Amino acid sequence: MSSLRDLYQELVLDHGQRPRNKRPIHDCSHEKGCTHREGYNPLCGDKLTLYVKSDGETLDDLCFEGDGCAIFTASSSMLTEVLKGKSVAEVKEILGEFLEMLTNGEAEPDPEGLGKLAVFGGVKDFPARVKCATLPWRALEAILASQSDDEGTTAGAVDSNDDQID
Amino acid sequence: MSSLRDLYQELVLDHGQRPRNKRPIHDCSHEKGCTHREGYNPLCGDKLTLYVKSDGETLDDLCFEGDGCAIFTASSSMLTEVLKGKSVAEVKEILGEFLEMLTNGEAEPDPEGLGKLAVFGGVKDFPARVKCATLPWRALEAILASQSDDEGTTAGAVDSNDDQID
Amino acid sequence: MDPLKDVADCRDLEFLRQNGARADFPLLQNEDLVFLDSGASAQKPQVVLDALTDFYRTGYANIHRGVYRLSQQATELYEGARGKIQRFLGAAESSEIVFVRGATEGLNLLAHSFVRPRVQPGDEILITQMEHHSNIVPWQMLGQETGAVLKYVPLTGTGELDLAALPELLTDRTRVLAVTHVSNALGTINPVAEIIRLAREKGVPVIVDGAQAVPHLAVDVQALDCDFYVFSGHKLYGPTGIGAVYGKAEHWRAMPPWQGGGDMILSVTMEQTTYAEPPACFEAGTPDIAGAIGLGAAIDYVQGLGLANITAYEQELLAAGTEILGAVPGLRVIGTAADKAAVFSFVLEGVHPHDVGTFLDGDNIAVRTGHHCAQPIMDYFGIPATTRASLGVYNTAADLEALAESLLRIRKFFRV
Amino acid sequence: MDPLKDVADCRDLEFLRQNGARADFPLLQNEDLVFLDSGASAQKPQVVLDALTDFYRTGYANIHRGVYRLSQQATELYEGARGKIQRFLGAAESSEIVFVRGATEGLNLLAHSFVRPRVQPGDEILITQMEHHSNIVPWQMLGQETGAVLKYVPLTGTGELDLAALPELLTDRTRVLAVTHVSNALGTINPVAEIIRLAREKGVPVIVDGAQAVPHLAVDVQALDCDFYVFSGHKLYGPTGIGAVYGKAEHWRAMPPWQGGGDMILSVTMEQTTYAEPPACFEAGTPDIAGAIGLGAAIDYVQGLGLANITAYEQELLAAGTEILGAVPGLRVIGTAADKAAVFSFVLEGVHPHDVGTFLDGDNIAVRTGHHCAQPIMDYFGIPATTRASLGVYNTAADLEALAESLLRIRKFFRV
Ligand SMILES: Cc1ncc(COP(=O)(O)O)c(C=O)c1O
Ligand SMILES: Cc1ncc(COP(=O)(O)O)c(C=O)c1O
Ligand code: FES
Ligand code: FES
Repeated sequence: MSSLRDLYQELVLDHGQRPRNKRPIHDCSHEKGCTHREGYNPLCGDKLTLYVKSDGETLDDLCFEGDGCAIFTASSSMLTEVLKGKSVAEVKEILGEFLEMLTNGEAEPDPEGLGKLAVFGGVKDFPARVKCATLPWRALEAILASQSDDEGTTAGAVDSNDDQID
Repeated sequence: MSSLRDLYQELVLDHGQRPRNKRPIHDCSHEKGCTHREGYNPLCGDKLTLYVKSDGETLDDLCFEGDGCAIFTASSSMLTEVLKGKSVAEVKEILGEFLEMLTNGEAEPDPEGLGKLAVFGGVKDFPARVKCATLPWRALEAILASQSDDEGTTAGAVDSNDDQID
Repeated sequence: MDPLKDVADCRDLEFLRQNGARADFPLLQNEDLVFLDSGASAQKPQVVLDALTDFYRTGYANIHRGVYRLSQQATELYEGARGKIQRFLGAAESSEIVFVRGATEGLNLLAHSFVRPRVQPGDEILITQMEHHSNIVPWQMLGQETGAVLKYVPLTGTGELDLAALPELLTDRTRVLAVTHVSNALGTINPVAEIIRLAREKGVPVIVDGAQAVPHLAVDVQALDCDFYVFSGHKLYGPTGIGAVYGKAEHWRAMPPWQGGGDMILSVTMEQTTYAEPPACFEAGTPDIAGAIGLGAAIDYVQGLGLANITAYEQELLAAGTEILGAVPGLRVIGTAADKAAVFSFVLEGVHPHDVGTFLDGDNIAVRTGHHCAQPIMDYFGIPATTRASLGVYNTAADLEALAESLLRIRKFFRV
Repeated sequence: MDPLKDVADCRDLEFLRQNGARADFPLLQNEDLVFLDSGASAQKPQVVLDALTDFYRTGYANIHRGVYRLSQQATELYEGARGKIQRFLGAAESSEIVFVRGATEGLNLLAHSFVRPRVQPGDEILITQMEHHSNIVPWQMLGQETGAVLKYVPLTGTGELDLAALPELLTDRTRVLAVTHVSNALGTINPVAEIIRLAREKGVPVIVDGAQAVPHLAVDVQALDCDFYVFSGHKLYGPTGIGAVYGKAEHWRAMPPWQGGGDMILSVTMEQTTYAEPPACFEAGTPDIAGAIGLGAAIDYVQGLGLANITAYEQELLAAGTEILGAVPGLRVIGTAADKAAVFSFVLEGVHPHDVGTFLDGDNIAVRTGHHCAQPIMDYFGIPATTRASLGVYNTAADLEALAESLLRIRKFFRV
């Protein structure tokens, strides 16, 4: 077992305790270029709502609401911070790498591409906590998918049920 | 385990192979002083019909129909033979003793009272076969009960489900 | 040879006070492990494992219809286990005991075979806000199917049932009351005798979910006068896959079967089926024969310790733990009923229960974190989850001290 | 040390031809016992017992919701067993496998969750006259509840299905066909691939009861293209209390759950429940965790022998036994299909099957006597019962010779 320090690195503790961009966007609607999506972790009952403002090219603003564990909070916070201002293409790449790092049992994480998000690499060794880290990313994935479908704001929630390392 | 010879005593083999009184009473009805009852052994699917003619005091005629194992056939055959001509009171006593011998784990059989029916004493050591021996007796029990209720011919069947030595 | 066999024979409260019954449990010979998750499932004593392997090694056969001795002996062992459960629960007859996979299957069986035929649209099924999902979801499903309405006895701030609300909730449309004997999430021991008396006055039958009670308290179903009582073997130091439902004979006799198959029939033709008598007609197919025998051994085991001793010992642990955990700053126990089992459900200010759980695991302390399959309780207390330490006969005050020390380190680690 | 560990490692057909796999089975170290009742339930190899006790001794915890390692490891073992079943049956995904108590519960689950929502009064459920009661009674019950009509594919004199009758029986009202892969009472191996093809043409989904098939033949559910496949662990050298249902993912996803409880939900409020994804939503409550792990070990065991070797060896026993029993005067084998498993169901002229069974037991030969939970077959052949010798990997031709000799003595004893 990896040590708890690998799981709760300084950055995680910091963002877990003082999350950035933890606020709602009240008038989030398709017309205003805003999409939001709920995420739910059935293992613990924690919920989040992720808000993304985008012109279809760049993610101009990201923020979230919801209370959960330190890993969930840190992951949500760092997601919003790191991705703000990035292009949709860049975001998709980071998203893919992040999920790969946490859910592919074999893959060697490639911390270079992920920058400071690589602090979540240690979560893989704590299978019960993988969903905590992936939850906001699954919500983001759903938002991006709905935008390529050009559906705009979508109802429904995602759960990160699939994020299991066997 | 008792030997098979205790179970299949000469008399049992004989009655099993050449059953006495194996015939139906075709016009069996209350008016004619005749009662019949079916018995069913769910363990094997064997069925019997027992017919009793009685004036309420004495059992004037007993016979049976149905195919089953040697023990079932011998028990049915000997029942009809031994009880014919006996008073209802005598029959009830024998019935009680017979069932006691086979179903009461503790009781020491009292072969005296049962006469040649005591050959079935060995069945007790073969729990899976107890129902074979008791089946016609349970049918008789039901007939006697229905007669004391003065209900006459009754429908329905008995099964000797309760005859289990634990 | 085997260190486990050296256990003292004198099994009384003093015996438990020495070191719990830890020596009886092979898995707990790992001395580093502090196991505080018996509410989810208990560890197994060697005698239960022996019962399983002895059966498979020397007495195994399918039951009921075998004419050969091995099968008859297996049948006797299986039916003997039913008899043990009968005596354990104080039931009148062994045929009042039906084997099921566990409490969940038992409650589903009752929903289907006992309650479903009794409810009409608008009828009421009464449960409580303290139930495990297994005693909620079957009733919600039945309600959806039949139009019956699900009502809840509310909670109080201490995690007890608000019994003042009960009389009004027992209406002339109430068809059944299903209530847990002991809450898995809070430890609350409900006054089921009293509840049953109130329900009885209104003619409402009562199903008691005893999953969390039988490992900790002596139960007498005839004294309680409940209609049904369900429990799981795996929480009672028995194997997984087996549990039992007690029901009054008159109910079983009047109930339609649920699952169909072998061993529950008297005869089958292509046109129709005649069912066997209870309990057989409620046990379709080959049952978990070894599981039943293992559960019988588990019952022998707890009776060897003595339910009264177990209760007394665990109450001492509850008192000790309340003090020990009381010394941890920022710790709030959820569920502070006057009458409760040795369960500590708590939140630690500033640290999410799952972070607590992961950290405790790092210290080899096994607790459960989450909603404990009792989300309505969490909703009531306005929290998503708790950390729960639930105790069994093998625990000691030292386990609770280890827990408290680890919690203090957690506060440091997370800087609260 | 342990004589059982000395077994040769080279496990091929030659290995089986030496002395069967008897050495692997603790109970069969009793050399006097001739065990010929594997159709009712198979004996257990040491490796299965080890899997159970190892789990309880070193890895036991409840699964799914635990944040601590013991619980996660238990979850991995449990889900690992699911994966073994997936590969054993050739399923596409492990989530297509649902754990149940056994074939009976599996068929009841399908009756409730798959078929019930599809049938209207007058619709038809097609089974065969060769089914075990577990594949008859659930459909009779469903028919009574819904007004659906139960139809039967008839038998032929050799105990095969009359396939000529099948096309007409598959009408546009047929909602499902449920058929056994191998008959427990006769040994007949049904041409299920062919049957499924015919049903598929009419758009009728097919449920295969594989309880008597998986111990004897390699099964590939994707090659068969069946919709569901059910089996019991205890007949496959695994523990009691566990079995599995394979179903196509698209079916599971569209089916409502059956039993409600813990672990099958995403969230529960007092008002409503959101269910988890398959397979979780079909596994309410704590499952038989140890049983699943034991079943996984049993699958490893038979795969270690090799299904092809098992089939080949048992077919040799079938041929040998047909000859050996053919020499017993007055013996008539019931069920003489061209393609059959190593099962001998027979009647002995002049001696009732139960007298045969009791006598054989006196010679320490364990057979089953009766209707084998398949009364419609008995009705077809106009007999109340048969004596059945059903074989497993541990049997040898010597067992069949012992049987034949005892049968000759029976004829003398009963003077026929
Ligand atoms: C109070 C209560 N009821 C029912 C259950 C369900 O038991 P099982 O999962 O063994 O079916 C549990 C198990 O956690 C419980 O605590
Ligand atoms: C063909 C067949 N189907 C179903 C079953 C039922 O299996 P179980 O009793 O394990 O549920 C059996 C068991 O005898 C069988 O032989
Ligand atoms: S524990 Fe709920 S998201 Fe981490
Ligand atoms: S075997 Fe059927 S009555 Fe004896």
